[in-house]
Amino acid sequence: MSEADRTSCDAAGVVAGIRAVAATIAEHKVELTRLDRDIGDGDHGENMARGFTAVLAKLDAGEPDTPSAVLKLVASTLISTVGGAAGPLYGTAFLRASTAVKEATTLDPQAIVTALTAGRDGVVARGKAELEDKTMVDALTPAVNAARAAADAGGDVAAVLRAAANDAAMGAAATIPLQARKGRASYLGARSIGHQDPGATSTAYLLEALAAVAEKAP
Amino acid sequence: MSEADRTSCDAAGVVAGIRAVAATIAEHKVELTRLDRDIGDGDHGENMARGFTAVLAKLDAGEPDTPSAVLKLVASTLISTVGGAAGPLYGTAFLRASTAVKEATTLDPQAIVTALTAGRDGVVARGKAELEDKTMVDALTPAVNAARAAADAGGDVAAVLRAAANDAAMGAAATIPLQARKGRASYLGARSIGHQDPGATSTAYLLEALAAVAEKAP
Amino acid sequence: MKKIINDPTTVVTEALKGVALAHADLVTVHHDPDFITRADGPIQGKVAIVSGGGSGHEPLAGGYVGPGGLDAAVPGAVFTSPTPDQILAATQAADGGAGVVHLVLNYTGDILNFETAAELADAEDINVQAVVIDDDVAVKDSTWTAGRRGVGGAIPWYKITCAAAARGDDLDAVVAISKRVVANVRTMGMALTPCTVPHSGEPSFTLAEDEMEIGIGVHGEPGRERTKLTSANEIVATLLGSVVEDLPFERGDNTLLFVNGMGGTPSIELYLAYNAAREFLAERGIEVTRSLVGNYFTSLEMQGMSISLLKLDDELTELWDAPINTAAMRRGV
Amino acid sequence: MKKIINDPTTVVTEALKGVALAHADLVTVHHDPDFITRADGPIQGKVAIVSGGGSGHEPLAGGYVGPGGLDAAVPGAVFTSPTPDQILAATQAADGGAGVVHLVLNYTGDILNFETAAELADAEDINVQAVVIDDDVAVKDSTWTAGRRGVGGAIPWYKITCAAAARGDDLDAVVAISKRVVANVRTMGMALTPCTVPHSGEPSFTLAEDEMEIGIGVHGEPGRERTKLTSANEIVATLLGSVVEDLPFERGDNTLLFVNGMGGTPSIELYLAYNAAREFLAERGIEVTRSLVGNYFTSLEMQGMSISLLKLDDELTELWDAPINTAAMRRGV
Ligand SMILES: Nc1ncnc2c1ncn2[C@@H]1O[C@H](COP(=O)(O)OP(=O)(O)O)[C@@H](O)[C@H]1O
Ligand SMILES: Nc1ncnc2c1ncn2[C@@H]1O[C@H](COP(=O)(O)OP(=O)(O)O)[C@@H](O)[C@H]1O
Ligand SMILES: [Mg+2]
Ligand SMILES: [Mg+2]
Ligand SMILES: [Mg+2]
Ligand SMILES: [Mg+2]
Repeated sequence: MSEADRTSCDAAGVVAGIRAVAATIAEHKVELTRLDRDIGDGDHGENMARGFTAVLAKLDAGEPDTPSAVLKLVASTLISTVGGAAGPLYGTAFLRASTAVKEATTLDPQAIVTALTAGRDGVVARGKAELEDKTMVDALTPAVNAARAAADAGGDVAAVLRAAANDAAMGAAATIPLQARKGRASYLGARSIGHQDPGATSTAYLLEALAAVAEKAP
Repeated sequence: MSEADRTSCDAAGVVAGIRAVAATIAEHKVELTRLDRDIGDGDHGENMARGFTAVLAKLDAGEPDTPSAVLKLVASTLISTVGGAAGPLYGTAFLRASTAVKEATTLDPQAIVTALTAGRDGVVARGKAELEDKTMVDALTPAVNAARAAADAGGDVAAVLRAAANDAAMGAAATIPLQARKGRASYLGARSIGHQDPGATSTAYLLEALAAVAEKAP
Repeated sequence: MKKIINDPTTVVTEALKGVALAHADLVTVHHDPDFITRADGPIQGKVAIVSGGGSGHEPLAGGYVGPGGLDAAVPGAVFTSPTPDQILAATQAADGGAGVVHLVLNYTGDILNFETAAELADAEDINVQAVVIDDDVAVKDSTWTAGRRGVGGAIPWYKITCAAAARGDDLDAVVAISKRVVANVRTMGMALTPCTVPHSGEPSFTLAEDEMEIGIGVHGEPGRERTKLTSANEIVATLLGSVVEDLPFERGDNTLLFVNGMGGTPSIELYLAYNAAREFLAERGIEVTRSLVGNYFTSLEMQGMSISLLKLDDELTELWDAPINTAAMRRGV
Repeated sequence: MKKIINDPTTVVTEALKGVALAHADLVTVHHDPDFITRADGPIQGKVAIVSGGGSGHEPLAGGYVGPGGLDAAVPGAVFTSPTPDQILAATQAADGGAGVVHLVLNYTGDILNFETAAELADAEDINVQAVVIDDDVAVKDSTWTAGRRGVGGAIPWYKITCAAAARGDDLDAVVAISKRVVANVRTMGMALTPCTVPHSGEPSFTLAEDEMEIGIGVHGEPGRERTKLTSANEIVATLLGSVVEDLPFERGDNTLLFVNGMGGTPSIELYLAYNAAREFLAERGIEVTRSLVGNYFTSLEMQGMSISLLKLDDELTELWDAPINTAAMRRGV
């Protein structure tokens, strides 16, 4: 099997997911940059697109053969090409996810929850953001919780990722009324209110792409 | 007599004329600067206004008692405060005019023609501009010619200055279709065509102010 | 977007090539990963100083590489902190065996990327210590923000930290001096116009013809408040008022006054503002014993300025006066 | 008009006060009439070098006053040449008994005012010789114009002329060197945006978002032609193409390449353009042996650049390399 399916996902499936993520990020590059211009420095879309373009190039040069190795490739590529706050944070997330599923040749729903949780924990460990600080954590934490609930309820891979994606999107939208307390947007104080956090938004797009790929799998 | 009259003009009359010039220049400062912005560097109005403001201050501190001394005061003040091309050119004009009427206690129509001619010759000597080079010479030379004709025809002071002012104004307007060959506007080549020369315009305003004062004299 | 560029994605690379060609006597530019080192480095036995950050702040940081200045600088993409592999490579290239100081400006991205690089350098047995500057009084320093930004104060901080290393101080001593500068410098900035990041193509914010932004950062982030454009004297009073009050600076203090242009401000305005700043400080009895005026830490073509004040003691003054030979700052050599 | 100023009529005076306070070690600023002299001058027995022009071109000319640089600079109102009494006072203050060279940029106003000042100085028994620079290839040099303008080439011209005086050349020798620079330097400029003279309050011209002005002068005068904004490589080819063809510069020539910012251009763009210029010259076999990149002769906040090329021989190179200690240029001291 070379695609994610409903009960588990192998290395090729993870690659397909990452390719979809790259496409989504490219598609939303301008929007992410615009969001970052409102409350940051206007580079988030460009940073993420640069990173995932590099990831695609690496994958084209040779696809690793375990899910963990794919995630590690993504991690190291993002760390060395994205820069800014998002580079080390997403890099750490993928690195921790990779480590968390090190032995698995395919990822079942529980493994996906494990990977997501480890990724979120990595972001929190590096960035020290709490919920409602108006960061990507506000998309990641609802996503992790929803994924766990879906997996515990017996959901398949697609169901788990769908739950994660939906709640990430809600989490991203819910950053709008918040005042930023971490990252560049925090400099704005109350003026950060009324804008959606770019990092939370890219997290939501990323999970949406993974969910969509999983749903399309046979 | 403390004002210009119809047959001659004493020191006080020259002072009255210069004060009127200062007022006119101040009034047209923005317009002169705008003309200079089109084909120069946008400072002619400011330069002239700075100079004549300084002249007023000098006159307030004490009015010289011969026409020549008044003209010399104007010359040295313009030279030391205007800068740019206009400063030395107008300065030289007033200096040569002053020298040309050195002995006179009042200026009759022929003396006025002598002063105007000397002033124009001074500008040409310093700036080397020929007619139709699109400079103040294009206002000065018609003014000198008209003044001479008026004086030769027996015109009084007011008539001489009126003739000079009218032809200076026509000369200034006639610079519009010309291509500049001297001064900053010459850098523009053919793009200087279609704009009125700022220096010719200030010359026309200057003579208009003198004529108006002479006409109002009893 | 009006810029003298060929392609928004290659601006930094092409500019780095220009730097390499224009300053071959002072610096060596490395590519993939990108970093800049002293042409005569590494200096064995000297503590090496490495800094960096997003591009677009030129001459920061490559313009300060050279004898008496930085040993290496790491340019990120425009307004984006550099990546750990760049920082690691620069750290390795600069290391002269006496340890390396990372001078990090306080932005989440810079902190995270330099942290990762330091861990990696540690694994290579390079002794790295980081010092972080956060001199921007426009930002509230509290647990509820990412902390104050590192802004204009970075220039005297670079100069003095590097001079300590150049005179032979060991790693701990250099770090101590560096932290003393951080403790004694404060800055606040303002902008008349925004700037446009090349790949974005849109201004970072918009300001009406009669508006200015007070408390601006150096990345085109909007500032603390938007107000009507006022006179130079009032702007200076707003910026310096916050700066003086914060440390606080007091009557009789000796200081370095630094009026920094944001890239698009003509120096006639900077000197005019400097004059206003001197009057402001003179009224308060604060002595200005050293000065710097110019575009030293910029935000692309942004028009505006920041004012920094550094409390000087004899040692900091001596280190400020010490020789430096770099593209952007040169004296005594 | 967005500027950090108090009053359009006092901009130059206030900025001069700032210069005096910021650079008291290098220069003395005199008022009424306004001029700037070396703090350690006049230097007895040395040929004195005096230059000046309108303000708004900072660091020209006051930023080049100091040891190895000018003995005096005379700032006019913004974009307006100084008056003869200013120039005379500066000439008298700079004179060290070995004669004075007036370095005059070719503009009608500057020529006329410096001419008058030289006559007045002559009457005071000061031996003054004027050298005029007219390096701007954008202007047709013919009897039908005021001649070419003096633009960016003035910077290497200042440096080299002043170095000749500093090494002890007599008046004739200094003048000869100075004229050799004029004969060997050519420049052309362009602008992306206009600038606004403070007292005028209006931009000197307007350019659409996709337009640039080629052959611009340094006073906000419109240029030779208005074209669509193109790439840095194409802009450089247009400017340098005209420059190289004019002298002409030839394969094997050693040159100084100077990329000058108009005041509002960030240095990342200047270095990018410098890189493009190096490629352009390399293709033609023209060697670049010395370089200068930065905002050295500006037009207020105008965005744009000029490119100058100076053909170097050994002596000019040595004089370029000689020490100078001024606010805007410093090396070897
Ligand atoms: N301390 C943090 N913890 C978690 N996420 C953060 C933190 N700081 C910033 N972020 C996220 O990073 C995003 C900005 O990323 P990006 O624009 O690429 O980097 P930079 O802010 O350095 O320009 C923010 O929208 C936010 O979601
Ligand atoms: N060589 C010249 N001879 C006569 N008049 C000249 C000459 N050059 C310039 N002018 C006049 O000077 C005017 C410009 O004056 P002004 O703007 O004050 O000086 P600048 O050109 O130095 O900025 C021009 O409009 C023109 O009439
Ligand atoms: Mg950002
Ligand atoms: Mg003018
Ligand atoms: Mg960034
Ligand atoms: Mg002028």
